[in-house]
Amino acid sequence: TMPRAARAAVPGGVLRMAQTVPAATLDPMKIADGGGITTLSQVGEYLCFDMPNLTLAPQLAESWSPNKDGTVWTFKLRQGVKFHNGATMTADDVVATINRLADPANGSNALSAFSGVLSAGATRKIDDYTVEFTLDAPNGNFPYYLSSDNYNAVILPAKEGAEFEKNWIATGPYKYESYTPQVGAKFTRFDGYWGPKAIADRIEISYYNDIQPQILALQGGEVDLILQAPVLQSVALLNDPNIQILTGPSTAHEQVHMRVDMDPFKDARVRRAIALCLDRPALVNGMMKGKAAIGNDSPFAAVYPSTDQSVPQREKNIAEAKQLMEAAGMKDGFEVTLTTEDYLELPEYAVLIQNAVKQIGGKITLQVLDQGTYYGDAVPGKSPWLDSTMGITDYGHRGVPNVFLAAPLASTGTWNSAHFNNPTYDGLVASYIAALDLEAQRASASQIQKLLLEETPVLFSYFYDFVSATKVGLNGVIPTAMGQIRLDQASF
Amino acid sequence: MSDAPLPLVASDGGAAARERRERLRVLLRSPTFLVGAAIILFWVFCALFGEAVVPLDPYADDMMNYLMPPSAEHWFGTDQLGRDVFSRVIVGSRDILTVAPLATLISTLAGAALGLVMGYYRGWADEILSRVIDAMLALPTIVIALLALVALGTSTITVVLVIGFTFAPIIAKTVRAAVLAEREVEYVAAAELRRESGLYVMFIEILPNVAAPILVEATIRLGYAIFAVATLSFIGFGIQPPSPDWGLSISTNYGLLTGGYWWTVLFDSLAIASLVVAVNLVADAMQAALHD
Amino acid sequence: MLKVALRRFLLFVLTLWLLSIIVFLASHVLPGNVGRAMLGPFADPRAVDQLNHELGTDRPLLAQYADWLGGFVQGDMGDSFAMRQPVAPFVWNALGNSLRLALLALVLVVPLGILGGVLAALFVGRPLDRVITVGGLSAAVVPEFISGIVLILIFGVWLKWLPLSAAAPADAGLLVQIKYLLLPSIPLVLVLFGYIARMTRAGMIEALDSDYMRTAMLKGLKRSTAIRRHALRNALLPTISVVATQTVYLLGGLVAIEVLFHYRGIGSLIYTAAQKKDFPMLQAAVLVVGAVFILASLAADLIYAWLNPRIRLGGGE
Amino acid sequence: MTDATTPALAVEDLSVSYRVRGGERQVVHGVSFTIGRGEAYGLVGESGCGKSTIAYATVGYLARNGQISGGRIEVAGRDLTHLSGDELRHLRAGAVSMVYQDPGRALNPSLKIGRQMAEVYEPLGLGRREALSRAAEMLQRVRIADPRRVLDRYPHQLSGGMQQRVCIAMALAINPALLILDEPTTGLDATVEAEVLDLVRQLRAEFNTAILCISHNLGVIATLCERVGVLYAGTMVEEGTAAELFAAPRHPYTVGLLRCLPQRGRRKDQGPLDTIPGFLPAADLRIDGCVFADRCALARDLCRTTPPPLFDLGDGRRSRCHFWQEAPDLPRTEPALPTPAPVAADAPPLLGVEHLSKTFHMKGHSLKAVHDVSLQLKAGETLGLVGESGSGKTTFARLLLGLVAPDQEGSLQLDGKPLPGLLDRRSAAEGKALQIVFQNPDSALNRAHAVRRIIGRAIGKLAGLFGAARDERLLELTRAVRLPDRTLGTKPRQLSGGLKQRVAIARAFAGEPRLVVCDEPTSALDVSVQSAILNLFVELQAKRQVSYIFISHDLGVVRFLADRIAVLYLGRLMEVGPAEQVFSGPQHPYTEALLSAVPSIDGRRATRIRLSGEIPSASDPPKGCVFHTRCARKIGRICETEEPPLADAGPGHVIHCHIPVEELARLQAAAAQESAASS
Ligand SMILES: Nc1ncnc2c1ncn2[C@@H]1O[C@H](COP(=O)(O)OP(=O)(O)OP(=O)(O)O)[C@@H](O)[C@H]1O
Ligand SMILES: Nc1ncnc2c1ncn2[C@@H]1O[C@H](COP(=O)(O)OP(=O)(O)OP(=O)(O)O)[C@@H](O)[C@H]1O
Ligand SMILES: [Mg+2]
Ligand SMILES: [Mg+2]
Repeated sequence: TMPRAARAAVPGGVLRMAQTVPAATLDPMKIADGGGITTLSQVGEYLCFDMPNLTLAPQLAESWSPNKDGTVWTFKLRQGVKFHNGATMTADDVVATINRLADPANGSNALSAFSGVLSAGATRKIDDYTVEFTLDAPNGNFPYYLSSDNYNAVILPAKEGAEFEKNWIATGPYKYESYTPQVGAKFTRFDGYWGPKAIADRIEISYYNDIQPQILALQGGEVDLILQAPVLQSVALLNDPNIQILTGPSTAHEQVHMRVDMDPFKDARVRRAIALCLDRPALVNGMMKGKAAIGNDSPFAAVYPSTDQSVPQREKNIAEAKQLMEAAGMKDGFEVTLTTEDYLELPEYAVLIQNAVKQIGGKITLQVLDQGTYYGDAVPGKSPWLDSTMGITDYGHRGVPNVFLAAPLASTGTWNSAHFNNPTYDGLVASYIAALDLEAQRASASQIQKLLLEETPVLFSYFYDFVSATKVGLNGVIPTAMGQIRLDQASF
Repeated sequence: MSDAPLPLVASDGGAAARERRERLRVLLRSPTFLVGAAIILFWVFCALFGEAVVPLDPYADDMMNYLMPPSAEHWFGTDQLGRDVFSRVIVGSRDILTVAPLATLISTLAGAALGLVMGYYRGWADEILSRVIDAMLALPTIVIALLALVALGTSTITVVLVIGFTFAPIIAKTVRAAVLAEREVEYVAAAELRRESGLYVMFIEILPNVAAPILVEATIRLGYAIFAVATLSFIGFGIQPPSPDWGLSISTNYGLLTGGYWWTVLFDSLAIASLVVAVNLVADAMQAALHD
Repeated sequence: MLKVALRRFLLFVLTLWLLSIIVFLASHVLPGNVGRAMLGPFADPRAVDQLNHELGTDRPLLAQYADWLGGFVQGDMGDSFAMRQPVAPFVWNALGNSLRLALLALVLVVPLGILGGVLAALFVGRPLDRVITVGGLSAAVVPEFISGIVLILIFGVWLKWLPLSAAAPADAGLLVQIKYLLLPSIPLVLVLFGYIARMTRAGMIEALDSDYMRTAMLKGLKRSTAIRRHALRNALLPTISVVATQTVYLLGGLVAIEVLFHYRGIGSLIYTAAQKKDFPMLQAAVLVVGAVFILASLAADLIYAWLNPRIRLGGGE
Repeated sequence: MTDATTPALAVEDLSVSYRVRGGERQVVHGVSFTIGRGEAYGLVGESGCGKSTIAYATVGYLARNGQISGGRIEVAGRDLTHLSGDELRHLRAGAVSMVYQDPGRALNPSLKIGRQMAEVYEPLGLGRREALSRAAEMLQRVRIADPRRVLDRYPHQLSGGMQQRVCIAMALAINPALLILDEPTTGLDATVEAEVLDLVRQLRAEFNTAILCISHNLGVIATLCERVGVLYAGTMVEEGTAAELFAAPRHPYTVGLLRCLPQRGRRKDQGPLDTIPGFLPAADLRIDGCVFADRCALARDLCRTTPPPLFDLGDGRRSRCHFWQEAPDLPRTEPALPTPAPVAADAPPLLGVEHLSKTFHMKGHSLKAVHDVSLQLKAGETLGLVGESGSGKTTFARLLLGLVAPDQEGSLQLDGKPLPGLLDRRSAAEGKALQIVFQNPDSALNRAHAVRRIIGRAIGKLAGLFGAARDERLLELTRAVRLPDRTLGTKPRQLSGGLKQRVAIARAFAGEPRLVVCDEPTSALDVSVQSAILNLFVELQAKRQVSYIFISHDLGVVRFLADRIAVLYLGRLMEVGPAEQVFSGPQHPYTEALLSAVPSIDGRRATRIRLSGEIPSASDPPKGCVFHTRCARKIGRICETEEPPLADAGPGHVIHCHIPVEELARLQAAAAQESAASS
């Protein structure tokens, strides 16, 4: 692609983006899907912004710091930030926004992120531009919880925030022009923006039911970019000379859980044997067309700064796998049903696992459910996701591995489909989360990584990139793996 | 009265038996029937024995050779996981040829029974059922199927049941009309004069006489069942991955068309088209032979 | 005639009511957790309960039905679960779009189908007849998304003559709109052509073989005159009902085509509502489709009766 | 136009064939005949012998798969087989026209009569108003009282008789040289038929049009035509003037056909009717000799090897028989059979019917199909039931059988004991005592079942016999109805109409019924088959002492079979009495009209008692005497206001009429004298 400075950006013009229809309303407190996040990210901003390289950039906060044990965090706010209605943003707005999100009575979508971290009323104004957060437990990565990573945490005016959908008042480089549910949204440049003014006059988002029509629209020239192009569905774009592909690292991945409390996976050797069957480079280069990074059966993706890169990578080794099986008394193989959802490449991935496990005599029956059925009521006993012996679940990007470490793997984790119950692990995770500096984090990470390699309750064989596609010549687009997209500095 | 031996049959010897054979011969000689039957037989064969005869394992992946264009090794090219499209198209007939005929069977059995009862007994039950059926027929099949599948969840069994019970009213309506006409025919009155039970009259007296239209209707429904299953699979409510089913393959791959990977979609499309057309050609020929 | 119309109208209301029960029951057979479906698996249970209560899905079924029907009768179709706003504008907008597409398809296919059917009947048994009937049958039974894909490939991707999506820009004029709708309407034309041609052909053959046609010919009329005056009129009567019954397919049965061409018709509305389990939206859209169908067949019946003196004027003296 | 000496129609050596499933099926074989100007020519023959085919060939309108494979047809001197499309149109527009069966379908249902009639004048270049006024004139000439009103009607708003008049008016409007009538009265009631035939006779005189009349009904031909050709299997077997041909036939087929008819007051106790054994040969069967040889009692070797030529017998008579001289002495085929013993006058009644009514309730109105009918039937007796179509005959039969529920007030008795109205409530014995033989054996027999099963099941259910006993009974029964054993394994459709009706009769007799209702059991059959079935009924009655209720619109048949006759009109009983008395009179005026409407073969007929007007609707019957709207002997207001009383006209003979019986007898005797004098 062209270097950014090759051509001076010409102000003006319209950028047209395709996105999947928002699944629900655009109340920042409630949104939970790509369509909503993307739309919202045109007008809304966070205290800090999780950049594509997973480092936090200041946005509405200029700086932040923890107390000694990481239980209290203090954020210094940016001055001179104007809301779209002309009011100036102050600590009152931040406090109101965050408290609203943390209050269970509001049924906010951020509840699950804040639970055990930040309670309602724990946010306090120190002065007009300083806010203090008192945590439920020590947390070294707390700023990520207030960053774009926690996409609900858009800072809204204290007063009008509760009825955001009326006129969409926030602080972003674009302001609301119109929104037609299911059809699209339009935004115009906000001239009172605190940072560099946006280049394009307007942004137009068109909603599509599916990714395929988005691809057609991009290729047909009806839109300028697609924010999120799952690799398997957008192969058609990869070799189109009129299209440029933006690839960003992400920690999104597919978890293959194996229930440690059920046959045939009670024996960790069986779980390891299965892990040894996978040809991870082939998965990444073949199925994922190179748009992924190899995983090492723990949530610690290589992009996380805290990951211990020295832990040896697990590689395909059928001989060893067979030995393990024999040692576990399962020389003749096993039979199991692999349940998953019909989403992205999961069915294909399931087929590949099915084929791979054949090498050690594993006979896998596939059961692909629609998403709703797969997750069921999301409580044990009413959810194939949490009940199946073996399953694959898609996990979206997280800027820090905390959620990945706790919810699906900790013994108290609410998404623990593997039913993994290991006190050592729980302890390691607690110390990781509490660790305030990278060194300490990495030390815990290393131990976790090794423990998980040994136990292997869940396969993490790759972390897939965040892929966006634009017309050739469109520069300055900043997509995040979380689903936000900054277009203010984008232009042809 | 003459005791001279009476010739057995109406005008020419063995006329009716000959006529039936004639009908069959007409059917067997009708090019539409032959073409249709040949295609159906081909696909049935593929569904039954496809896995044994295909050149390559339709499920085996070859991740580094994905999306290869047709070649000597892969006649129809390979798909995203490097699987052989030709083998997959051949084997892909299995699910649709299980689901659609099963659904048709259910709808025919249920529809015929319902239609017989409604047409024979008439009365208020028929009146109410007719209204309900009319109400259901006010909706397109796909919409009813969607409605039901959303409620019940998508799986092969629910698809069979939903399509089966969606088509049942249509068949019931056809059968009812036939039975209404048939029950006025005097052999029914003769049976009633013998005090035959309702079941006997419906199933032994009337059913054989409406069997031909039921058969034709069932064949037509089979065509629609294939149509419906393919469409449902295409929109994600039919046969579920990882089946090599045609509609499903098209659904996963049609986005690749603009990338020039036409072979991942074209052959499946042709397969569906050939199968529905074949079934309908057969139905058409049967109908023509009946009304000849 | 008036009495007939009134009777039919009462029947229409009854059928609609039955339809509402079917639709409502279908969306409530399984006690799914609507809030969970809306918010997704990773949402906090507290948020889910909160939403369920807001939506009223925790109330008894009968109360929900009564509420829903009561609202419907007063023109309130309810609020979408997903959008949290009234569904009516979505439904009417989608219906309008579908009507536009249906209208174009009908405008194209009705004359073509009738012409095809008449030609086939006039040349019955000859090659032209075989081509029209077998070709029409084949076109009619191939799922429309298949022909749609092929058309996209040819006209949209390779030749680049027609846009790939059916949604014209908001400010487009009539011609531009037609240009956008052309590609999606062709599969529908293909599907309907067979039906209409077939009905017309059957009616025409019957009319051509009829005694009154013979009477006309034996009066010494020209064949073309006799066909025009005697055969055509009676032959086309059944075609009216075919066209009417096909509206149900055109309005609502086009899920696949609308998905394929990214068209916001009622079919794709139903599809997305189904995907998201947005029951109020689903119910309203389905009910409207049913109502339109029943209305169309009502209209067809009345037109039929009006064109057919035997029904219009009732029995003998 | 050619001069008046050229014949209106000359058919020479005409052969016609149809393409059927790739093969050619010749159905007309070298037929020749000529019709002079103004002459009426009749073609008779049983169904399928090619009558209509010849008619359509004559107007150049064969079915799409038909073609003239030989010979020529000249209409008014022009060879039809060599005409171009336009010339053919001109011919149709000016020289030849046609009227056929089922006028309801001959008219376009969606155009007004006026429009359709005006079209006739279109090829002549007349304007619309002119054409309409000519049409009105034409309607007047076919005796339509209010032509303007009729012109403004749609066909379905007219009765069958009216429709046929419109068709005739349309056909005659161009004053054609030749008018073809193909079964012009088939399907119409006898009374309407008589009217139409009268009309055609009068119009022929007025228009001087030549007529080709086609019918299977010998009476119709005899009434209308001067010369007659007899067709058999697509071949002309005999030709001659109507009077001579019917009086002294010269071909065994014609002889047999005439003997089959129960004519001239023939009754069952005078011995069986003659029959023609065997069946019409298949159209595509190649026959070396005479087409009739297989069924001919005179046939010898010559007949089977050499086709006979059409012998000219002089006086315009021709016969295609090698032994035409012997034809009048054709041996009788029927041996004498036992005839039923006359029913004793004091025999106890088998069935009693008291005030039986049936009202059908339909949307918006109700219809009394049977109204207050009372009568009695003795064991072994045959009651003939006659009346026009829609008079309630079938409904009455179904009431007796319990297939439809009677209205509350009436009652039935079997052997003096009350008989429940509905089949479900009857005991097993009562149920099997009453059985029926339907009109159409095609629909009466389940086409999916084999004959053995059809009869066997009836034996099982009605006689309660199973296993060997049933098989024995089955054989006994099939022999009794003269059904060849080998038919048992076949399905009904493989059997001819006559055999099918025998199966139906066997089924009806499976449980030794006391009373068999026969609802027009022979009207779907050809004459030659009908006689054998009638003989069978007589034989069975003689052997089994069964009673019949015999419904028929053919008075000859009824007279042959019935001991007593009941006449129905609009569901009301007009007259019941011993058969001979009902036929000889005094009669109810309606009976009188029915009898006089029957066309007879000898061409003589009583002065017609014309029934004016249409049959009133059964859902809105006239007040008083329901027949008063059409009665030729109506005496005044009393007929319109009061229901007529029961008048006793002899032992067991009652008439519902305001006219006293003696007065009726006097009037009718006078009328008979008058007609004898006029003929
Ligand atoms: N279009 C046709 N195609 C084939 N066979 C035909 C066709 N029309 C008539 N036939 C056959 O030709 C023979 C003569 O038929 P036609 O209608 O002339 O007889 P018909 O004497 O008028 O009989 P009916 O008294 O039943 O009207 C019959 O065997 C009939 O089955
Ligand atoms: N099931 C019915 N419902 C309503 N009306 C009926 C029904 N059956 C018969 N009718 C009417 O009752 C009257 C008598 O009919 P029925 O069939 O008994 O006459 P029919 O004398 O047997 O006539 P045909 O000589 O035509 O057989 C007719 O007007 C007929 O339309
Ligand atoms: Mg005929
Ligand atoms: Mg009758």
